[in-house]
Amino acid sequence: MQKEVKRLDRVVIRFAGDSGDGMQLTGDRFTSETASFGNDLSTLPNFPAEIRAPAGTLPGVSSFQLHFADHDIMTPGDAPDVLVAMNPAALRANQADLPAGATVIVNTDEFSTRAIAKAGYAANPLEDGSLDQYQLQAVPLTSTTVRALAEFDISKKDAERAKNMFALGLLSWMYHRPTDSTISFLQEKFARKPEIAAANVAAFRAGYNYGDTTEAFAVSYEVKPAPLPPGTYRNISGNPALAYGLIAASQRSGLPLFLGAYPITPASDILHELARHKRFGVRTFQAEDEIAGVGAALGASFGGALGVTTSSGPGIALKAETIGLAVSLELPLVVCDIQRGGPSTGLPTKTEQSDLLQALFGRNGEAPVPVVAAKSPSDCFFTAIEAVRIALTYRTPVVLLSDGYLANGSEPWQVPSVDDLPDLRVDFAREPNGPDGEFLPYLRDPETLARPWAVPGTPGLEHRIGGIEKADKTGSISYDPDNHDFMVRTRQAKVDGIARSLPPLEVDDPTGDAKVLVVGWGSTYGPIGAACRRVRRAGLPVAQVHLRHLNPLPSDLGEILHRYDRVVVPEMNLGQLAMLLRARYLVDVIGYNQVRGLPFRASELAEVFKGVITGV
Amino acid sequence: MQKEVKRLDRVVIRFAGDSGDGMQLTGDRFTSETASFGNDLSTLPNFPAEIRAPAGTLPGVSSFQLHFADHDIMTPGDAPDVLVAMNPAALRANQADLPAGATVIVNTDEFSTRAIAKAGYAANPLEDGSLDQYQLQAVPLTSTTVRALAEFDISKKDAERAKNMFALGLLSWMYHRPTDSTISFLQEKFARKPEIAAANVAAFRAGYNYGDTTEAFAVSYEVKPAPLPPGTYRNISGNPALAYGLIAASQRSGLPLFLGAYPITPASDILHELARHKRFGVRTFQAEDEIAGVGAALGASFGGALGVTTSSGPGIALKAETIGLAVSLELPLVVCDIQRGGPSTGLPTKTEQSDLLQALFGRNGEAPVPVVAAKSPSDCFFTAIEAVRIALTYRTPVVLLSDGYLANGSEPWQVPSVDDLPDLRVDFAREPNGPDGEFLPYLRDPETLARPWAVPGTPGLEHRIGGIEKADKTGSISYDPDNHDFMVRTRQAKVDGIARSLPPLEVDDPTGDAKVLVVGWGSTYGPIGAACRRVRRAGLPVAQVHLRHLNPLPSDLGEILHRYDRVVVPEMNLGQLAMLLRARYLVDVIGYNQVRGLPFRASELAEVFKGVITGV
Amino acid sequence: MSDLKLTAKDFKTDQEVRWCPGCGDYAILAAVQGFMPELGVPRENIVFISGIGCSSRFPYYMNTYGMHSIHGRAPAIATGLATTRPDLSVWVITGDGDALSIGGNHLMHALRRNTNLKILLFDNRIYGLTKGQYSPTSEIGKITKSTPMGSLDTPFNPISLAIGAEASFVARTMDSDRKHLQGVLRAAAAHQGAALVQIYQNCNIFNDGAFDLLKDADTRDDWTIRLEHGEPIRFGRDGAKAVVRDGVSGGLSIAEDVPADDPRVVVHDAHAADPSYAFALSRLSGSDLHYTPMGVFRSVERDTYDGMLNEQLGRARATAEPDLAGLLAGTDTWTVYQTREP
Amino acid sequence: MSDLKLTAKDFKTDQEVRWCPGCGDYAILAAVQGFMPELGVPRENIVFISGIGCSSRFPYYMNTYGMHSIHGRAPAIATGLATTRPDLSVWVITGDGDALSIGGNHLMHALRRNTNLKILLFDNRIYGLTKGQYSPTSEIGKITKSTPMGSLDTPFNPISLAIGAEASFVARTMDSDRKHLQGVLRAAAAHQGAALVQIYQNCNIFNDGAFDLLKDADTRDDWTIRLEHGEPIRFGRDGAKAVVRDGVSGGLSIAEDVPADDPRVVVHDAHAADPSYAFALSRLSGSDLHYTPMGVFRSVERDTYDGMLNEQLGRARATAEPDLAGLLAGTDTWTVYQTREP
Ligand SMILES: Cc1ncc(C[n+]2csc(CCOP(=O)(O)OP(=O)(O)O)c2C)c(N)n1
Ligand SMILES: Cc1ncc(C[n+]2csc(CCOP(=O)(O)OP(=O)(O)O)c2C)c(N)n1
Ligand code: SF4
Ligand code: SF4
Ligand SMILES: [Mg+2]
Ligand SMILES: [Mg+2]
Repeated sequence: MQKEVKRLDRVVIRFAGDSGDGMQLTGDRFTSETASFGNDLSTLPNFPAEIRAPAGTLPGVSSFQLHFADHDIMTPGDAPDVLVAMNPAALRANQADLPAGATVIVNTDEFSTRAIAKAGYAANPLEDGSLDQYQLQAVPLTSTTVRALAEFDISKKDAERAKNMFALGLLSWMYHRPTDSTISFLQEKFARKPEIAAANVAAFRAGYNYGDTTEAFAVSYEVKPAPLPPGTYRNISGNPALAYGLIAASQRSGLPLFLGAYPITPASDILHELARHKRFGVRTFQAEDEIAGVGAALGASFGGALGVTTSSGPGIALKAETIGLAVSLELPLVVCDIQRGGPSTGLPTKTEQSDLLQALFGRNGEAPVPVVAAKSPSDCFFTAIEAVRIALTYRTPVVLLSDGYLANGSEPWQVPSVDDLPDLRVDFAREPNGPDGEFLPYLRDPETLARPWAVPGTPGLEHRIGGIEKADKTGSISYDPDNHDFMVRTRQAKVDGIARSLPPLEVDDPTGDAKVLVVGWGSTYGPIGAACRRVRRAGLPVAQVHLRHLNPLPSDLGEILHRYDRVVVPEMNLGQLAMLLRARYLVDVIGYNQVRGLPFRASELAEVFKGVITGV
Repeated sequence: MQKEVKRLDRVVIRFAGDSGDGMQLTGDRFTSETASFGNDLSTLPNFPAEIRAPAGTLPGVSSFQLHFADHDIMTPGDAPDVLVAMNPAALRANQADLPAGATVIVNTDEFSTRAIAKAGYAANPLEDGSLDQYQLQAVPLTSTTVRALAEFDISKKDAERAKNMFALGLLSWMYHRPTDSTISFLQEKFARKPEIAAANVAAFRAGYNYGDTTEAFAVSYEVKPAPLPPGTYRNISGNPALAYGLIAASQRSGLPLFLGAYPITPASDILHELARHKRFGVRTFQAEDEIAGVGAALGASFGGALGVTTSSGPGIALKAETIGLAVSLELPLVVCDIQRGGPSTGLPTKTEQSDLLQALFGRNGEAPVPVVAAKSPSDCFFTAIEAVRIALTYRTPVVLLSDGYLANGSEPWQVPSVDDLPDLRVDFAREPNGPDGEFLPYLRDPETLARPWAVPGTPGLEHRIGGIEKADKTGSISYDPDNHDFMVRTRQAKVDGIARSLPPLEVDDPTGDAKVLVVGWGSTYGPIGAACRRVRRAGLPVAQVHLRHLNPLPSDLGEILHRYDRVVVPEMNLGQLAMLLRARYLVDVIGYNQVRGLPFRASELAEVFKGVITGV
Repeated sequence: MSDLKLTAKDFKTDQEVRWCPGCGDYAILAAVQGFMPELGVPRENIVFISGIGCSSRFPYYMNTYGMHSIHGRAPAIATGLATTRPDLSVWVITGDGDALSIGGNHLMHALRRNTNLKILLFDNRIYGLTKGQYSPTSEIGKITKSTPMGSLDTPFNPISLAIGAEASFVARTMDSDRKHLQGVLRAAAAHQGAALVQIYQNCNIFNDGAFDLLKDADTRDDWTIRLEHGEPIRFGRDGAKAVVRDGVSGGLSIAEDVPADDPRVVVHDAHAADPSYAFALSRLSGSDLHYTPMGVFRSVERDTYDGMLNEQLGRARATAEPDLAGLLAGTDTWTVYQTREP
Repeated sequence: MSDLKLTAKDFKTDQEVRWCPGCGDYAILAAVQGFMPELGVPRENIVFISGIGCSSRFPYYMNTYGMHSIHGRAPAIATGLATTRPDLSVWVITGDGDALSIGGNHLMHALRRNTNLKILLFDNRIYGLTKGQYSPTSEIGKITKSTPMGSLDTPFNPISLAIGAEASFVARTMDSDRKHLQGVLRAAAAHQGAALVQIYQNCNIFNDGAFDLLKDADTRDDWTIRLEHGEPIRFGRDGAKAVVRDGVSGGLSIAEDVPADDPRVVVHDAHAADPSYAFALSRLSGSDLHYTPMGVFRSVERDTYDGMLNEQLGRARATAEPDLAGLLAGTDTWTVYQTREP
């Protein structure tokens, strides 16, 4: 029978199931099918801190949300149009986010009375009418999958495991996704177990055909490719993008990359990714703790390498003292903080922006450190390169802020050409620079105030540096009061001076008559941008500026802030950037804050902005 | 012959010599003679980070400055009226601070050509007229001392060592100091070596008589006691005062005091002092590092003790993660940061105020911590008690900020009566508090938002707490977005609410018509106060307010700031409080900053204030 | 010994256990809950303190006082508690990463100080909670997410390390061997001072089967050396293998087909004052588990840190009553009588 | 071996040395400066990295590259340097507090990893720079500023600790014995991998005479056991004392008046694969220094961390040239040709 095909401009799908159901994998596959099809997309993985919280429980639910469209989009979507729920818990945990009319595909095999109770339902939601407002698609995913794999000689467990591929197949049919990439992916993944590979491919195909043949699925949907600027694209999430940025910076600077890191969610994947690229001369060192990780990176920098350390909030706190040493030694060092929910262990797998002030002030003494932040998954690549540029040019530790949402979320990325990447080559000191032919390790470049980088192995430049206050120029230990005052101010001036190397800010104020400016930083870029679009579509003018540099702040920011009647600063914290802006520019900025471990919803922000605009 | 006696209202004396010359001891003795005589006084010890930097070198010079008067004074004095220089290096290192007309007493025995050259003098300063503007008293201190001790059967080395007591005797004569306390002190100190004791006493007496009999010393000076309010007084410096404050708080709360600490300058003496008072049930634990120190203190608090940790900037940085845990556990904990010059190892023996922002923001996530600061050596006592009050009442870690100047500087202190000290008793949880007879460890006191403190050993209240985000009331692990937002805001509200328990600020504005307000915190209290007096003496009105509470800021501060045309904030950092005030109150405060490792000079501040006032 | 009539059930909490199905931690939890009643200590006087890691979730599942602290710091936190509260039974739960990587220093110092702590080290030779990086006990050459070409560091032997750190009690046991595990817990609990118990634990997600050699019925007996104080160290299916001392080198080694009366067979002495013997025992097994001694390697009595500290407090108090007023006044006071002079 | 014609003077800096007059650090500095020319390494390829402490000021006085870092972290910092720069000779200078208290974990891990570092631990059994608190090597009961009633913690035996941490090279020497010190430095420098050298150092201000028993002419020979690989371990004024092995316990002990041909006398084997022997040697002396072995306890060859890592880099490179463009594109790309549709 010929089925109806509807055309849509955008769809939000959420896959939800047990931690053990492979929802993240399913989402990843659907994402790359969607990417290669040419839609614009944005994803939001969301999983518990436990590895496999017990099956069927609410805490065990893992989900993956994907937003794809025929036009460019900025967020993973506020609410799912389609929810795939592999069990009662998955349904219950996500139901609240469902708008009326949404499609709900449930795996009926898992709706046993026990499972329903375990999820905390009083009655069976499939029968008590509590889902009436949705389009319910009840599919016995498990049993159908097992039946489909009858002739394969694999365990029942393995057959059942393949149900996520069945679901993937079904949705691939519903949305006309290309299937080849998934099939070859499965063959590769299970290369060592051909039978399993074949079974998963079969399950995937079975799901596809199930949609094609079952009455219940009367309609399929088409979402045309998005008209992105021409070029070669790939899908990428923040952590690999950051890792690639570091490798690229290493290649463009000609310095070997050394990563000193201790595993921590959500930063570990950067270590994992870099460990796979030794061919690029990348050395990864899994240290005994975060202090050793940053210490080793600093030692590598002393030796002329590009020293990098990666962690998340709690680990960054531990690195504080060593970052202070780097400030005093004035050596290049890149410290990546993939922020997560705090305080303390907090919410390890959730996102947050609450380490900004720690990055700026989390050290003893006056220890200024430049801070940059990435605004989207792919932007992690360019932000890493910018962090390296600053570290190498100014001989300073730099903090790069990303977060759990950027780390795991993904988006299409127009692959840059290597030649367009900045030239980051540095000049090591080779000759004595002192008036009497001696070497002065703290004689500064008049423009950047950077000190010479003289690496061991350079004859005639033997010198000693340390964390005790140093005399100007010579770097010898000095307790002189005026010298200390001078050195403290000079280190500050060096960091402040970085602002001179920054491009003018891009203020997005299409109509030019906006009275309200929204200022953001980091991963709120997507939701803020999407919200501004909504506001403008509603006929209200609003301006947006997004900061990549948090320290120093761009020179033109003050003037821009004063141009507007109201400044709104949405942050996933209690108002950290807002505080900095108020202190620096004495502007009465309005903070809009949420600390929910999740990205902002564009719709919600739009309402907030409208409120402020109409309030002016 | 009858010698002339001049009356003075105030004198500033500086003892300077090698690290090995016992200048700190000499200064301490002169101080307690002066204290017991009843003058008001203020002292400033100043020594290198090395234990005994090589004799005769500039880096090796150690000095002790004492300011005493017949009226109440607030600082150790800007410039010495009298310098005692035990060798050429001591003279050279301190000469710059000497006003014309000052008296300079030098130990001529140490002015060998070698010593003079070692100090970096081209020619002998005693002969080349470079000291003409001073009243030079050339005394062969060493040889005279040795001769005076001829009949003692002690080594030449020991005899020479006594020269500092000779000098002390001489100055005791010059300023009519009572001598008994020093004599009994020496007898005690060398109790095990009676010969040495006798020799030192003899040297001390010899110095005294030397002044009395030598032509060269024609005049002696009298500085009458200061009319302090009636009461019992003692001299005290900041570290012991802080230690006593903690012991007093332990006694008044009935909780055993546990100190977990790792030695670090200038905080170590608190550990040393507390270790001597086990009789008060004080447990001191010298940990393997700062992290273990604060961890053990937190563990002790969990068990119902008063957990305290003490350190300085670099150590506080290491404690950051654990302080964050304490924020999440909501247990009482007192963290004392005796600030020193930074960043990194910085200037270990010098003073600075540059850890304020670290105290406020040096942790991952939104981790608010109350911060209090002491304003004078004796105020460390009361600040410690206030820190404990906040920690116990609100079940929160509290950071207490002192600094190297307060730690080692001293002043007379009217000993408080124990009964006047606040009652700090706490109620441990004894009963389940839940609706169904269960115990809810995060069910809060509606007034303070403090959670119950249920200590192990209490039947029926067994519970688990941890650093992962907790569900409201139950404290069970929760990844719920709204709960997290609620808990983050609640922890913040708890700390903000402390402001309600604070007394109104005391604004010192005698004439009531000041247009300029000076706001300070910590050890700048003395210099700022002295400077304000000078300004007022010069006929210019100025107001002063000094903050003990840096977080939360007192509720009435904003209104006070807005009352004045200009607000000046002098800090021994690059403007940390200034930033907080600007951000919070949008007041364009003027920061006056010095980072020299030394307290402000009152005269200098006075000029700054005058400039602002006349500029209004 | 207990007249509290507590049962394992009394030590279960309402929290649902969030380990992966099949995780060795479940068996350890059950064994510990089963053992607790024997302690004869009321629940309110028992405290479990852990760091971070899958294993460190343990305290949430014990119906006692508990703290799930931060990564690697549990021994330090527990030291502060045990020192101020000698009346409590304080247990530390930690993992191979928590205890030996980030927390190595605290562990070492806790052992040398001999504070009264029972430290249970869940050794699965992997970082579980962070999804499978190699740990300080992972065998060299291990392929993990962070070591795609194989790990390079020689692993620690936690028993050797502890003995080198002056530990007074060191033992090893197995998650799945409940009887043996509880026997070791019994010995640890009876020990006055710091006790380190290494528990081999299977992480069936990231390092499955790591200890199968010592679990599978057909290899177990040949590779496991069970240590019983005072007993000759014989093992193997038919007890034909034994630990013998090489007369020349003095080192310990394994001998096959050892006659019943062979004098070379070592008689296990857990109380030997010289730790060299226990150290030598610990070297019988490498990370390949070939010949793995199980049981109490070393158990010697030594004054505890908390005991000695509290004794010092008592002595200080005995010399004189605390006098706060006297402390504040000190010895060098003066009195001001008159107020402002004319 | 050196054809660089360097002398001790070449390794002196213009910085005036700021240790207390009489400090043992002076002797060590002189000995190291005297030894350096032997290394045969140009000054620019030598790096000294220290933590914080009196001892840690050392790098300022060596005319090489140097870093005076932060407390306890030198081994970690040096690991990063040595791993990226195998061409350098990297030396770590540390103290008993720096290395064993705050820095204990980094030291242990550096030793097990066997990165090519030479670690000189200046052990004065006290915290010098902070003016005299007890340290992890201070004898129990020590009265210091922080322990007025005596310290309570059992001290570490750094040699035992290092061996328990899988160290491949462990030695002990004395500040004042220049010849012996330089001999040990020679052995450490020749060793491929991490070398820990404990140097007894006198702090004449806060712990004066701590090692006099091993220095004074009239006690020295009776209490010092000099270890020479391959030599029977005999000592004492007349060489009548010896280290013997107890046939029964297998432990090592001291025997007096040992006949020349006594078979029980142990022949020192620094290269023994089993560390049990070196560990047993380390237990001959307690903190009372009674019978203190001096020299190289253990020296065994093992792959170094830096060597293996750089070998992995080489292998990775051998399989294929680095291709940045290829890395960025990855395997899953698509191309957009047309621009905006109508
Ligand atoms: C300061 C800090 N660093 C890193 C982490 C991340 N982290 C959590 S658990 C863990 C290691 C877990 O391994 P293990 O101790 O062996 O416990 P297991 O999960 O295997 O039981 C790490 C690295 C953290 N939570 N905190
Ligand atoms: C993070 C930190 N904690 C504490 C200190 C203070 N501190 C400096 S050196 C030192 C110990 C010195 O003892 P040791 O390592 O034995 O060196 P020594 O002075 O005896 O040579 C301490 C505690 C510091 N500088 N930094
Ligand atoms: S990851 Fe491993 S250790 Fe952690 S719960 Fe799962 S099975 Fe257990
Ligand atoms: S304090 Fe001791 S270790 Fe430090 S320099 Fe002086 S003598 Fe040497
Ligand atoms: Mg583990
Ligand atoms: Mg020392």
